[in-house]
Amino acid sequence: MTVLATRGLSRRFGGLVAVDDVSFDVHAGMIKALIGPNGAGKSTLFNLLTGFDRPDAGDISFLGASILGWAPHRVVRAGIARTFQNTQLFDEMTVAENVLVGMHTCLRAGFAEGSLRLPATKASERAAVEQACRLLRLVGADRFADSPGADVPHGVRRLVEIARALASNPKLLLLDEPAAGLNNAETHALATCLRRIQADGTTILIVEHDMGLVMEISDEIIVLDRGRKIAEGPPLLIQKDAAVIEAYLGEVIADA
Amino acid sequence: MSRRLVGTIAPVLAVMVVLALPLVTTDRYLFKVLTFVGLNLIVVAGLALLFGYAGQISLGHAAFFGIGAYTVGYLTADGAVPWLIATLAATVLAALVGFTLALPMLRLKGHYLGMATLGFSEIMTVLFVEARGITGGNDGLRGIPYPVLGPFKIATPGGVYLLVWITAIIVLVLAGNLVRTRPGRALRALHGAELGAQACGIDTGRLRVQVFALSAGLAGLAGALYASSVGYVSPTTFSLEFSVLLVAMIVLGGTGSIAGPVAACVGLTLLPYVDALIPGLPREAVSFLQDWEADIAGIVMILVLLFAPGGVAGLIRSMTRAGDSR
Amino acid sequence: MSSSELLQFLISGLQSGAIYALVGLGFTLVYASTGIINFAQGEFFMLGGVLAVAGVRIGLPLPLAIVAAVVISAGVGVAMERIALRPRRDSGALVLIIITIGVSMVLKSVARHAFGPNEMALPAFTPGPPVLLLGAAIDRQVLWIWGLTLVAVIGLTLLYTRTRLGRAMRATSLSHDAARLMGIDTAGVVMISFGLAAALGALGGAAVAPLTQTAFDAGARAGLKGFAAAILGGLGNPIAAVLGGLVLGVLESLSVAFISSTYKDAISLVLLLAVLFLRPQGLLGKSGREKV
Amino acid sequence: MKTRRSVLATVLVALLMAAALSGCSGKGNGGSKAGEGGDAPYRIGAIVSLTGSYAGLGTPEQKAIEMEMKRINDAGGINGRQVEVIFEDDATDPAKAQAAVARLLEQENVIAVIGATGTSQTMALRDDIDRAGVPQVSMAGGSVITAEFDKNVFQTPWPNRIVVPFTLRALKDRGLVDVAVISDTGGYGKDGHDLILKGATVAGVKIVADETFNPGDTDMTAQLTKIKSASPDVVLLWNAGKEAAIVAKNIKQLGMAVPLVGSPGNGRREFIEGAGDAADGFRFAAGKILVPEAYGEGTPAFQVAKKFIADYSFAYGVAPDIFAGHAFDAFLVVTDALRRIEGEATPASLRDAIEATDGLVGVGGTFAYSAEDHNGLTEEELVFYRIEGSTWVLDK
Repeated sequence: MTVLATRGLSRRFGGLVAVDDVSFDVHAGMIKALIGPNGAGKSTLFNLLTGFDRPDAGDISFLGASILGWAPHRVVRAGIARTFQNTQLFDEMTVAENVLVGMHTCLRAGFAEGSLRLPATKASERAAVEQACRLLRLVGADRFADSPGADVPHGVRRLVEIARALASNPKLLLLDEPAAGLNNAETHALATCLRRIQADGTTILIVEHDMGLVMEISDEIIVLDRGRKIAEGPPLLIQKDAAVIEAYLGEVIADA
Repeated sequence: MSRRLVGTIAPVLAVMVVLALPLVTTDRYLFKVLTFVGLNLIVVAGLALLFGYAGQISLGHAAFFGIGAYTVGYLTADGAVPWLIATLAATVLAALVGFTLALPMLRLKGHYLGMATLGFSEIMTVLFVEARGITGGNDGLRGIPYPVLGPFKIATPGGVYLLVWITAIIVLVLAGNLVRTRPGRALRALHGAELGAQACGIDTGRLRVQVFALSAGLAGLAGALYASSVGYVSPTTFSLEFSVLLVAMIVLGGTGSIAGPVAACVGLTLLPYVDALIPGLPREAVSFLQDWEADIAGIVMILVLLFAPGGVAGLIRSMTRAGDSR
Repeated sequence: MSSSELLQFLISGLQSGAIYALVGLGFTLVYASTGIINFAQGEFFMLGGVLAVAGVRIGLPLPLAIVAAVVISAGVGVAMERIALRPRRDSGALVLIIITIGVSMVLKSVARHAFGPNEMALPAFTPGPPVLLLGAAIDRQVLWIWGLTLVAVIGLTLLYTRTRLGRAMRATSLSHDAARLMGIDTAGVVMISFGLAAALGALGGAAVAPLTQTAFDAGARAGLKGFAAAILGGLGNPIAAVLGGLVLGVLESLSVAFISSTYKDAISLVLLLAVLFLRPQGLLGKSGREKV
Repeated sequence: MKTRRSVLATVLVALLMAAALSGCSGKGNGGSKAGEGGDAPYRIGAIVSLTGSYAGLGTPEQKAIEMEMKRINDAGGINGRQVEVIFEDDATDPAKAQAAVARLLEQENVIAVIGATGTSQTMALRDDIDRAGVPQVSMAGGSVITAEFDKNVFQTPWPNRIVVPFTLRALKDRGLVDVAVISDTGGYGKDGHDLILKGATVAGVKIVADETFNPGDTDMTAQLTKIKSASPDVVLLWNAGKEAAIVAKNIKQLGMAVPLVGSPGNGRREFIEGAGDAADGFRFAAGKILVPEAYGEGTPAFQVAKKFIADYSFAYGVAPDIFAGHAFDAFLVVTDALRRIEGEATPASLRDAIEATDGLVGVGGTFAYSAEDHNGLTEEELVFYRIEGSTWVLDK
């Protein structure tokens, strides 16, 4: 089953074409990676998919229905959650509260119920706190549950964002460079965690620079270069693709 | 004694002190001054949500206060409309105006939002003066009747004091509940990182409008109670200075807190009356305090923020943190 | 309406507008280097006026009294930054803004203690009959105000584009951290901006006093209009502040001419709100994230 | 942590309130004792605007009252008792004025209230004044104060409803029939403006232009350009603030040859200083205090005014303005009534005594209150002034 499909997606900023006629599908239950050199348009594509930006052309459909032009909060409600390359944690709230905010779409209480604190509200709040703790354990950030967001180390911020994104119970999870700033052991733990999320039935689309991690976990890879899709396929094929090697892998090797 | 126990007992105790005051004294002056405190508390509760939690500045809440006051003044004159209905109407009207204003203001941030709310407030001041058929113009509305609840006429400063404070306490309890549940978290998220909030499925635009309308409604409610308790409404009360003072209460109290602004509100509202509230001050000291009131208020504001940039709430937070580590 | 009348309305608008612009410039200067709105800016306008009058009263020649008023006000501005703001410069814009409100209350009140509650008059810089232009009359003092506004804009633009200090100020406005890394003394830049803003406000106050008289409470309204001017133009750019001020002044004057003098403030504010709703960053402002 | 925070805050609130409580009840008791003693001083409350926008009016008012209080007490007081005036600053805010009157009545047990400086502040006191039955003598000029009659409320300035018809008739007498009105949107200006429009036909003048400005405006050339195009015989200005000088200067700037006439609120030295030579020829109606000779030399009124001006100038180094005069009169009205009371002075007997005031010569005129008229002045007390050579002369 196709969870997410884009057709001819384009986005221009002035003269620069950031995303150029990109079409791809994400199938249910897979981990799909989106890679490409810096400035390839990966984050722009993420913004288009989640409603933070509007494409100039093309269509996005989620579970068969178009979500083109939807506001971000509607996209989340539909079942797509994301993290950011520059983490967007709520610094003045504790880590646990951050995850609770992620549950916004799953909880009901509005201004009236919240201020009256009816028994039903209290009960659902208690359940929500338990769920938040579970999610934090899942990503391995539970020991920071009571720290303010501002005090959390950089790598952990990404994990907390993952937990927060999971809190909305998404069918599709979009992760923007989750491994940046993690050491080897942490990256390994992240990989395990992502597999567990996948096993729970959540589809994942991931932007990542850590090729080791990408090759280890992804079922399929899309390669973007200067806004265009230059390759798509399973990791082994991508590794051998001449265009990819020229555009991207060479650069990585040069860097290393 | 456990902290939890203290946490329950202290507010209950404070509420009891507030409610028992009319049994201890009959001083009308004291009641009037404390009524002002209670009225400001109602506005501050809304502003703490809007500004302290959601980070949306408003330099125009005096205008909503005024809308509430004039609505009650106009409706209850000659007993045309029952007090309770008039008060509710005033609250709803202020909230509606806030709602309507918030829709186009959604796009504004920071100083620009400050200017827009300030501009709205100045426009309302012109209307308060010019719409003489409703507001009485510069002469104001006089003889606004005391609150009447069914068969009870609340016609003493003590009674009005109780009414206002009970309202304030209810509002504060509700606000305190709110910030600990889903909508309150959403407000704090909005302030913390707007992109993050949107990514959590929060409709930030709608939330902004909601909290603005809510805080405008609370300001309207306070204004309505002001009109009934003071009995006289005139345009000079709803000034920019009042709006600025309210914002100052939030910052001095500390953003992201209800308790802090409450303490700052009590302090700042009582400051001009301090000469009358301290027993046995010599006449010279009283006139000195009156003369230098603005200087003292300004210096207090500067000093508090110089030594406690997080306001009262920040101060208490750091005190408890120090206590915890010991 | 005859063309000379229309011209007179325009001149009238540009006259008030230039006053708003002078105060607005101070707002924008401080905003550019700190990202905060200095609510005490209006009080420097007041200080310039009352100090100049005080100088004349103790027998100083008018030019000297004005220079003294400007220098003292700049000193007050610098002192305000050093004493009340610098210790808290890392605390976020909000705290700083409320501190400036506190400073404004103190300055206004101290001025009342020092100079009394009554309005004070300052002699015109160059007395004489008004200058006639195509049938419209312009007070000589207004020419001074226009001249000062022009000099201030040109001076600030040159400062920003041609001098090291100006480049340092612009770098500071973009990012304090980056500026510090580039070896810029950001604390010094902020202090100089406050001094400059205070001096500019005071100069405006002294230039306006012969027209309107001045008093301890002249700052609040001037501050309000100047703030509106800076916002209308778009914060952070001297030309924008001047444009905002002039537009605001002309709007007011034209509402008197064509609609109603009673509602002129309301009309200009409604238009200001409309502009903000359409262009949330002001007429010349660049869209982008704000520091609050 | 959160509970701890709210605990501390609530305790803080409770403490502040407890302090307030002990403060007030303590003071309240002290006050009531002082009010009852046989030789204790008469306690009179005065609510003036010492800060805020009316600070320029309230300050001379306080000075005039303090000066007179000292004079009376030095001379042995009234009926052998000293007079004590308790001042409250209302900061030009009606709500503060109301709190202030509650304090004066509750804690200080005053037998009369002088004040307030402004009309809004005066009106805000009414409910408390009525409930306590304490007489109030206002120094504000708003017509509403005595037009909306209250048996406890008196007024010393000439309200607009007396001055406006007088001024309009003076215009008509001088052949200035086409009148352009310019007024501010404050209470005083608006009150005058309405009365001018209402009274024009009766007085036989025609309103050809009607413009306003806001207190604090810095330029009125736009309004005056409109007025100029209506070619009036006279511009009638109604306000009390510093903007008057701007209007005068703007008229001169625009080269308008039309005469400018103002209100009693313009009878201030600051206007002459501010307008400079543009003030020359400015005319306005006011009481005779500005040129006491108007009373006729040797008359009692002349002597009262002369003495007040001399005393005030001696005490404070500047000549009194009309606001100081209104305050002098308010204090005089109260102290004069106190002298006339036989037996124990109570608020009620004092009120009756004030209402019985008849032929009391103050600096603003000769006061004669009655059960219907609590303003007590007539047009007889007004004269028309012209500014000439930086001073006031009578305009016959």
